[in-house]
Order: sequence, then structure tokens, then C-alpha cells
Amino acid sequence: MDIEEKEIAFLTVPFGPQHPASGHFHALLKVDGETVLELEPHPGYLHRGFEKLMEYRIHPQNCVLVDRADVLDPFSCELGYANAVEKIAGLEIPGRGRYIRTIMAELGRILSHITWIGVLSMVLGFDSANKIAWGDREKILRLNEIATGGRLYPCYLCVGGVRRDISQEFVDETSKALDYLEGQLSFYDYFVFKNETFVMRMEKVGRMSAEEAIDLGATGPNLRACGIDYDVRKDEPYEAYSKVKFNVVTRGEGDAYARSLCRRYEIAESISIVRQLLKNLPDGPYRMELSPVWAAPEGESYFCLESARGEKCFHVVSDGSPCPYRVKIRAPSFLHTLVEFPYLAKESTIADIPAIYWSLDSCPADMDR
Amino acid sequence: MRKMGYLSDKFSRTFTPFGILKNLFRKPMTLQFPYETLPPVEGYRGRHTIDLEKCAGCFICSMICPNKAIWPAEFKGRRYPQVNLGKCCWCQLCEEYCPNEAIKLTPHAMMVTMDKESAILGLGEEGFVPRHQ
Amino acid sequence: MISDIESRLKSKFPDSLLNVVSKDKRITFSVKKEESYPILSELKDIGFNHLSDVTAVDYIDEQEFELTYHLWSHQEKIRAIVKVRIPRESPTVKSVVGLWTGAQIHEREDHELFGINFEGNPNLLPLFLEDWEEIPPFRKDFDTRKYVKEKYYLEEEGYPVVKG
Amino acid sequence: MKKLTPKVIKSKSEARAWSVWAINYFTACGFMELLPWVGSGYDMERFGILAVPSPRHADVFIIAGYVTRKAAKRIKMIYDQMASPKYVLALGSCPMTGGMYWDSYATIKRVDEIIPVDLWIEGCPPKPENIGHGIVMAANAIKGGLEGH
Repeated sequence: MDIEEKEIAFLTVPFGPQHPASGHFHALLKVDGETVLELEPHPGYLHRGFEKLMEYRIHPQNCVLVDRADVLDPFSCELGYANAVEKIAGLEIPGRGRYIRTIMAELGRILSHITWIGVLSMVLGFDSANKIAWGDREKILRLNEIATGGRLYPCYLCVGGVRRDISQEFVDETSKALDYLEGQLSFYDYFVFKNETFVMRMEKVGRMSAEEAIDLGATGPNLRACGIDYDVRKDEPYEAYSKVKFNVVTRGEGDAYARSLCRRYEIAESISIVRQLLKNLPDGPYRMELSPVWAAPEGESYFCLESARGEKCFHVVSDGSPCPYRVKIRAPSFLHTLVEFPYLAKESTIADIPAIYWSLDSCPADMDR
Repeated sequence: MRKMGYLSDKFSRTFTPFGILKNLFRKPMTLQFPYETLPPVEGYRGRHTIDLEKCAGCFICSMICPNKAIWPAEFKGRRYPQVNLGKCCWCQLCEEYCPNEAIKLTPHAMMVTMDKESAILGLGEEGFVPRHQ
Repeated sequence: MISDIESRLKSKFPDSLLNVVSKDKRITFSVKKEESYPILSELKDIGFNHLSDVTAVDYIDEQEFELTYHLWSHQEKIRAIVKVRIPRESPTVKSVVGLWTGAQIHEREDHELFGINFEGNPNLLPLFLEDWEEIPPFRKDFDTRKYVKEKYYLEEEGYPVVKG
Repeated sequence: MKKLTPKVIKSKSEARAWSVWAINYFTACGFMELLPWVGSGYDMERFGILAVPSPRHADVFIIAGYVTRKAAKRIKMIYDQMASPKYVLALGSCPMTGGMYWDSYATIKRVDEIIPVDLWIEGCPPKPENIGHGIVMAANAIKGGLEGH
């Protein structure tokens, strides 16, 4: 029988929700031998319909609900929602509230990047670095607990400022934790990022050029690894970012190793940002007094911020009632997992799939919302 | 010759004697759970307490609760808010919106149950009576 | 800069840009349904190469959907927000997958959660929900609390006791 | 130094109590509070709990948060593949009564409609110390003869 007539059937390998490296996300790999021909993503395991639920709740309840949208970097969601609503109403937050929000946003970025180091090394089978990284993130969660009273979900923001003031004890604990983490960074350098097996696993894997990254809608460290310095903190400064000096980390290669280095140097940047903020923290009120059932005036606003994963935007439409009329969350992981990952997975081997997936640092809860 | 990488000396020598010695005498990172735990933080949002005298029975707390975890319950002829920990999300909105600070969140966070009914905090003399073991 | 972008757009499409607002590095305007695709491809040639989001808002009392395209240009660091109104009965609009590949997944999500179909989008399969029978859930006439009460809760009076 | 007494395994249930293997399928946001337990913060391997990828070797299924309808099918499938004395530990208030997403069209309101649950740990998500309290309680209960399903 002639080979050509017979339709070649390819094996489809499930990269399932119960795979240790996949998080809660399912993908079907069309495989020819070792190389992956095509990857078909199936999200939806963590879809709770956030945007529908937020239309039934008033703004304080939404501020509490919305930080469950992204599990690895909860504070960026709260920050986005509160700022979007404040932009509609044109509220001006007192100076101290701005500084506290920026400090907590940067601590959330450090927390998310350290958790990412842990997950990436677990996925690559590098268990000792995973145990150490997941032991280190306790320091930041401890700061969350002292400042906001909640460990993972701070529930710390409300429209008009912050719900609690930060104490001097928090300032001392933060500087101690930051010194410890700076020492750990050099440890991660020699233990993870310069490790021979790690570099060989990550180099030239999942490479995309600058034009491809822009066309696919990549943002955040994935885009900056391709050489484009798009950082919302620099281009559309919000909160207190215009008062701090920091530089945007970019690399040129665009492969998985460049993305890892981008995130590693961003931790160092965030540590220096928090130190600058703590040094000149203004006094005064940290919250505007608004009525309990405060209603935003009629209007629409689109607020973008730089979360740990990329550009996270909130499009809030308000019709004058205490509940928002429509909220749309632009989740960066949505593009990383459902557009970039299938593009990068083509012509890669099955063994590289977890390395590519977690070098894009996409959080399944953030993807499904 | 292996191509030089991005950082200065790309491949660190994983066998670094001083590194091993430094780690040998470092305190272990793991806390032996039942004997050592991190001290609780006094501002932590844990289980609720209620001051029966201060409570005016206005039920603002049950209206503001995003998860509808606070329901009215009878106790000695008067209706008081009763918290169902199975629904609560510990967001402290009830404490913030209570006009005369009757309901408060304490840093107590040990809440483990075998059956679901004991998640509902019963009403007792000095406020909520947890029914856990 | 933002003024020459505005003038270039106005010269190309003299009468189809409605209520243009250009303020602090953002240009916002709304467009009729027919001219949405040519204007968007013109914006892409100008330099708006990053499509941040395609948002659908359901104005049920005006029986219209409003699609908002959020664009960002990496060179000029300017954001463009284009609004398109489409009727609610048979919501169809030309897909922009040809201009930005990232738009494919945004449109697929809007298709599943709002029921808007985009001509030219190859893959509009369901994304989040498996075997969903009701109307698209994010529409305003789908009440999630009523749906949940019938499906999961017996009665709302005291504790919502769950069925079964 | 603590007195290091050799651990003498007296009965079958005690042996089962100190080698409860958890399946490596952590559903939702509770997993972020399990990281100190899986990692080196509190290290659950001191209690004999190992995160095992395959359901055939697992004894306990940790439901770490809300359960959507799409995930419920997979959870049911995995639960049926687990070996017979199996236990279920549910973290947080979402599996118990729907918690945060009580009015969401996509989540399951009570997990014990799908699989029988032995131990509930409240918290949103629960603190690691709270989970530790639950683990110690579960181990004592199993040692005391708690028969799984």
C-alpha cells in the first residue's frame, strides 16, 4: 500500500490539568515522534466569571473580591480596580496612601517572582532550589501579614486610599527582609541562574523575535526579553512611580533564559524601589473619607498598570450606581498561555514544553479570571 | 570552546567549598511545626468575636458581607448576627462598617472541623462560642 | 505626536471620526460599524502595533453592544481607544485577526461570553465553559443569581440549603 | 535538644497515619498556602506526606479551593482512581458552601456532592499553621482508626 494515500495519524499527548508541570491548565500536543507539531490549549478550569460577579457588588466588596483574580500577584488586581474607579470619579489620593500602595505593589512583584523561581525549578526537576525559593517567600508574606492582616490576599485597598496605616514595625521588618532577600539573590545567581544544567535547559528554548512578540501581544518580562523596553511604570507612570528612580531591565535574545534573567534583575530593581519609597515616606492622611455606599459618577475609564506578569488593564464602565456597570480585566497571562505558548511550542520537543510554559510565567487563575 | 554566555562567568563551579561550609552552619529553614511556629501577628484577621451589649441589632454587617456569611439568630429573646465561618472570607468589612464596633476579628486562626455544622459560630454569654474540638 | 496622528486620520477619513478626544497621550474616538476595519488597519500602519484588549460592553437598554479596541504604539508611547457600536440582535463585525494575531483569542472570548461573532476569525470554539446551554453568560439579561438559585440552592429564606 | 525517641509503629492504622501520600493536583488558590508545606517552610514530608503525581499511589486528595464545573469532572475521575483507604481534605470556605463565589454560574457550591470530604479547614485561604493543625488532627484521627472511603 502506498504510503502517501494513507492519512498519517499523529499522536496527541495530553499536557493535562493533573500534570505536575502544567498548573491547572490543559493542552493537547499533536506530536510527531519527539517534536511537537501543534499545541491546542484548553483553559477554563479556574473560570469563575469574575467580571459578571463584580456587576452585583458595590465597590468595597469588589475591592475584596478582585484580588482573588490573580493568585500569584494579588495586589496588582486591587490596585488596578481601585485606580480605575478613582479615575472615573477624578479622586486625588493623599500622598501617603500613594506611597503605601506603591510599596505593596513592589512587594507583590518580588513575591510573585520568587514564587516563580520556585515553580520553574520544580518544573525543571531542580527540587532543592524549589524548596529554598518557597521557603524564602515567607518573608514577604510575613510583611503582608504585619501591614494588612491578611497573608496571601491583602484585601488592603479601598476606593480612596488604603484601609490601614503601616506602622514603624513594618518599616523595620521590611528593611530587614529586603537585606535578607538581596543576599539570597546572589545565592540564586550561583545556585540557579548560573547553574550549568539550568542554562542548558533554558538557552535557545522558546525563542521569539521582537516583531513576533509584539504581534502576539506579549507584555511584561516576556516582551522586555526581546529587547523592547515597554514598561507601564515608565511610560504611563501611576501612583508614586514618577518619584522613584529605576531602570527597565531588557535583554535581547528573547529565549527562555533571557526571560528568566529579566525577572531576576527585576527583583533587584524592585528591592531598590521599595528602599527609596521607605526612605521618603510622607506623613499625613492615608485614606479619603467616602460614604459607605459611595457611587462613582457616570463614566468610563481604562487604567493600565505593570503587574508581575505584564500589562494588566482594567476597563471599568460606571452608570452612577454603587455597582460598576461592566468591568473588563486585561490579564497578561491570557495572552501568554493561549497565544504565545502555542506559537513557541511549535517545533519544540516534549521535554521543553514545561520549560517554555513556566518561562512565560503565566498564572492559570489570572488567565481564566 | 564553549561559547561564553550572558553573565560574566557563565557556568559556576557547583562545588564551592566555602559555600558548603557557609550552609553547613546555617540555621535550618524548616520550622518543626507542632513545637515551633511563627508568633501570630496582632493585626491578623482571624475568627470573629461579638460584644452583645454593644450590638444594636442593625445588621449592617450582614448587608455589607460579600459572601452573605452573617445571618440573624435568636439569643435570649433578641436577634444577634451569627457568623458562618464556612462562608466568610475574612475581609473585615463587617468590623469596618459596624457603627458601634460590636463585631471584631481576632488573630485566632485555628479553625479545623470534621463536620460542616460546627463551622457556624454559636452565640454564647461572652459572644461567639466556637464549637470546634 | 498625537496631533499629527489626529490630523492624518482626519484627512484619510474626514467624516467618520465621531467625538474625538485627545488628552494626555491618549486618543479616543468612536467609529461606525462599516468603517471599523479600514480605520483599524490605518491605525496599524500609523504604528499602533500592540493590541492591548478588545472589550465588549452590553448596553441592554439601547439594544447595542459596544466593542472597544485598545491599541498602544511602542514608538510614540501613545494609546488609542476605538469604540464601535454594533446592534444586539445579530452582532457581527469584521475580525481584526489579520492585523494582530493576538486579537484571535480576545475575539474568541467575546464570542463565547457575549455571542458576538467575528467574520474571518478561523477558530471561535468555546473557550472557558464546557457544554453550556443557556445564553452567553456575560449578557445583561442572564441573571447569574437567579440561575444559581435554581440550579444549586433549594430556598433562600434561611440558610441557602443546597439541593440533593 | 528534643529527646529523640525511636518511633515504634504499633498498629496498621498508625503505619497508615504517618505515610499519607497527597496527590499532586492542587486545584485552586489554596495551593499558594500549601507552598510552605510542600516547600521548606514547614515541610510536610516530616509528617510522611509526599506530593505524588499519580492517583494510584495517593491516599489523600487535598481540595485546595473553589471547584469549577469543568474541574469537577476531572476531580471525580481522579478520586475514583485512588486506592481504597482514601481521605479528602478541603481547604477554605469555597468547597464547603461556595464561599466567595456563591453566586457564580461556573463553580460547584458544595464539594461533598461530588466526593465525600473528611476534614474541612477554614480560612480564605487558611494559614499554614491552620493547615498544620489540620494535618496533625488528621494524622491522629487516622491513627485512632478513622476509616477512609
